[in-house]
Amino acid sequence: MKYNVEVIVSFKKGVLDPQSAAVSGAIASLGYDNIVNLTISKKFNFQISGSTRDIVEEQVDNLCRKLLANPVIENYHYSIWEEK
Amino acid sequence: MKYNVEVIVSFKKGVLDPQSAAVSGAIASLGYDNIVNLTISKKFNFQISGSTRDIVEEQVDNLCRKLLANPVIENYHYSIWEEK
Amino acid sequence: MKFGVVLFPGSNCDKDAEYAVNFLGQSCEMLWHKEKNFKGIDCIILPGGFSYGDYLRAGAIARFAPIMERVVEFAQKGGLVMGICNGFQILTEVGLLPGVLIRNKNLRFVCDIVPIRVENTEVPYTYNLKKGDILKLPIAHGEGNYYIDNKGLEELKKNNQIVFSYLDNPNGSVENIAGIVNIKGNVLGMMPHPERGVEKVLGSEDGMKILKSVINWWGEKNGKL
Amino acid sequence: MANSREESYKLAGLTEEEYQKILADLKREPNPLELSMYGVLWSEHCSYKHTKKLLKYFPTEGEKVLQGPGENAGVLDGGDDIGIVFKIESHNHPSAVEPYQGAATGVGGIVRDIFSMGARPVALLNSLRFGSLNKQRNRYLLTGVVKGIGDYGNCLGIPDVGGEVYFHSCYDENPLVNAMCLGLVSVDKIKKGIAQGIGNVVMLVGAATGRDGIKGASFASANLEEDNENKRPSVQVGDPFMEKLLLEACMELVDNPYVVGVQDLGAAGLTSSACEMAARGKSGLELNLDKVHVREENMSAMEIMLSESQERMLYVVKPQGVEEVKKVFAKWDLQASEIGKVTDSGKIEIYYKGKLEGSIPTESIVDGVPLRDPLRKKPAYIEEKAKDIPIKEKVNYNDVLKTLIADENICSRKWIYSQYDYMVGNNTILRPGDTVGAVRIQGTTKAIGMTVDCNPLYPYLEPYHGGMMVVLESYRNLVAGGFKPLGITNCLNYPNPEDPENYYVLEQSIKGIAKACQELNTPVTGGNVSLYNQGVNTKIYPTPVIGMVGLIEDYHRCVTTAFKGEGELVYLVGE
Ligand SMILES: Nc1ncnc2c1ncn2[C@@H]1O[C@H](COP(=O)(O)OP(=O)(O)O)[C@@H](O)[C@H]1O
Repeated sequence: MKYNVEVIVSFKKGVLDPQSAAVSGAIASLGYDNIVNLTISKKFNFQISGSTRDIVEEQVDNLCRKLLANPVIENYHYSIWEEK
Repeated sequence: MKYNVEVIVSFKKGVLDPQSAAVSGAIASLGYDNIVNLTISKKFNFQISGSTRDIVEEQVDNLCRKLLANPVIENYHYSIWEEK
Repeated sequence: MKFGVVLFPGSNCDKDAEYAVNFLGQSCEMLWHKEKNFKGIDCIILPGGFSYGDYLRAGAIARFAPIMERVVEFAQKGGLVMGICNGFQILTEVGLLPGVLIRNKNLRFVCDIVPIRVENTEVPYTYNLKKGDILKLPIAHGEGNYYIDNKGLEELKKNNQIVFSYLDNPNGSVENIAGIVNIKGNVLGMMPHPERGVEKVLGSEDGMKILKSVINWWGEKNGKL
Repeated sequence: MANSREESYKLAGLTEEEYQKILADLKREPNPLELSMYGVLWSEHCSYKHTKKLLKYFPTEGEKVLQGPGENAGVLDGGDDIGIVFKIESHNHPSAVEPYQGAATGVGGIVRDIFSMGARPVALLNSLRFGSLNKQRNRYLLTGVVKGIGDYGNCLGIPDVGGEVYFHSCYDENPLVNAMCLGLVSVDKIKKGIAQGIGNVVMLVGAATGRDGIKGASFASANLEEDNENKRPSVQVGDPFMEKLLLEACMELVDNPYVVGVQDLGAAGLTSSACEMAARGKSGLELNLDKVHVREENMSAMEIMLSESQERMLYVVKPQGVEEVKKVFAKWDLQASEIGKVTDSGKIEIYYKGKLEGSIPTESIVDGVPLRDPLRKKPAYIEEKAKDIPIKEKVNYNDVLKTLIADENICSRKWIYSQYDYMVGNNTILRPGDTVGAVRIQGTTKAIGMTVDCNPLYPYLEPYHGGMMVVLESYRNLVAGGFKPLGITNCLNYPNPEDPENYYVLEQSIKGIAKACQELNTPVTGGNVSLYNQGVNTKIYPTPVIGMVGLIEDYHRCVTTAFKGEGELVYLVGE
């Protein structure tokens, strides 16, 4: 079975992300004073094959914890859907 | 009116994305030989206030072109929804 | 004393580390990242550079190199492990040191020679130094902004794990942290480059004090002075 | 029919005269692949058709010259069997479109030129020009370019030991990004970009080939406004990590006895490197494009031949060495494909999917372009501006000083060079901020001093003497640091040469540079020409950037700029 996966990795609340801070500053200096609460996350898309959804889900979760996110500062969540 | 905005910025088709290539290599070397077609994009979330949706949309589009995406090598798309 | 310098794809201070070790009259072996084992090494150096291009997060991919399993084992048994710059990033990613190194606060790479203060002299790496000593050391990094949450910071302080701090914070690090050790004190991670500070003509010789400390500590412990 | 033929050679960037020459050389009509290959190799960038004659003014020989112009980089004799390999190159147009990637891939290109010669790169320099910083766009360009140069060079671990930057409105539309690299090699291990020995194997190594930067041929005049995804030439993206692996692998092959020739793939990709290597060896090549490792599906022969994907090299290897060479690249996780062999046909023959897709005489495509000899006219402004500028008598010198040191062209450059790793390698003796940059040669007491300079006002106001003065500035800088100057590389950044006034200035300043090099005994070992730096409203000042290299026998005797102590005397020397 083939599945599509999307993983979003974002900074935990309370961790100051220098990039978001810099982009917010740049937005303000462009004159947009009506924009607030900017966050930047990483989005991963890939395809995975496996015999059942559960097996695939476990692998994806593992991959997130081990590689795609650093649990000290980042959260992740994912969605998995079957390829049509 | 307050709106939530989500912007996704990704490499254009055909443009070399060394980061995705390196991460794909790492995934393979971790033993996941069932994962293919990995892409990595940036996701921005923010809130914007404005009197109408059209005005807001124009500002968002502008911001994407000027700051969030590099139109020479990146595509962007966004969704805007009203804050409840 | 014998040092081992791990060579990852993308390492670029491996030769500098070897040069510094040889300069101080010690022997050095280069360890290829694909090796699964090494023998007879007294201190491992994870050198600076851009292992795997620093893609994803600095150090995130290198921690899975085959040799890292043995490095972790070696460290857990009390072996000396020094992570310099990219090496520090790898040590946090692999979990031998707490916290993480993120992008510099101003998002710019910074290269300079900066003063750091010695905060802890209980570890091999500062064996010859006094608390409060000021060392001038080269820095060169884009992701040297040390982050740890408050609870973690309390732990670091309680266990006296902060070894070096910047006088003039160049990157936004929590508490001006420039270098830390693990609880046992055998694993050091630091952003400044002691291996570049071994000769006056290069702009600094204070790095020598750190490397000599390790050598002296080891010599004394093994009765080889 | 005639009409569409004219259209197609124009699309390839060729003139009627050039097209006639191609017909004569081929004795038939070129097919679209051949035409576009001619188009890129006969472009100004690759063929030097406007400057080849002028470059002959340069002195290129001397007792210290081991390799003059014509190879991937020049080589000077550093004594004790040490070859000093160095070259400068421009990446102006790409940086104007995409400052970060443009500058980054510029660094990548010049570094490959150095290690293709078998030399380990030990220093980088850069020369930059932007419009004034009071314009937002120029700040954006500066920020992107500096970050691009820094990220690429830092990742490679090559110290950036110096450079220069000027701001002037003449660069508003055409910023300049010139990068110089210097490397060291044992003299007996110098590699050349040559393909010879019938039956030897042609190998393409490094990054996979994609549709990057395919500009030549039909894409050149496709309407960029048109939002046609597939037709747009895509900007080249650099991968410094890949380059680092490539560098280390190539260094491991320096001693390999089976390697016959090496060249990097730069502008015009496989077309130029294959053709140039064959021309140097007076050989033919048979290329099989099915063997090229590609990044994208369904690439055409033309796309493969013209792709400017970065981080690739072309090797010519004796058959018995192929496995060994592959092993070294595999160790560094790099692909190496056997894509062809050396023949005695005197032609570049291209096969794809079982068909002969193109066959071009090597000599014709590399050296056959009809050279241009444009009109010259002395610009009127020169006489006008040569008049004395009155100096105001009553000024407050404190104010003048403050104005001067706050000026964008005089203030500290630390914001730039602190983003470059200038200490990696443990050899940097003089770093940015000093008169010149210098790296020592490990294992000796020697150091190499290097500098890039060009105050464009001089050649603008008085092309001949101005050209001389640019060389003299480099010379003075090196001497001030304690170095004996040995030779130069240069990057000639000029506006459109088809304008007689521009061509006059180009020729005169080249003559001035040549004269100075002659008198100072600093021959020219190579360089790069970037013309057409001209926009709708502005054209750049003549900007011949000089990269000069010198040697000191004992690096402990280098002189730094700083005042050393109180009470020391200060002298002003000269007229
Ligand atoms: N683009 C650059 N990259 C690296 N170093 C630079 C750059 N621009 C200037 N520098 C360094 O800053 C110092 C001052 O530059 P500049 O004002 O051009 O010097 P000078 O006029 O004394 O030759 C020099 O040491 C030079 O190497």
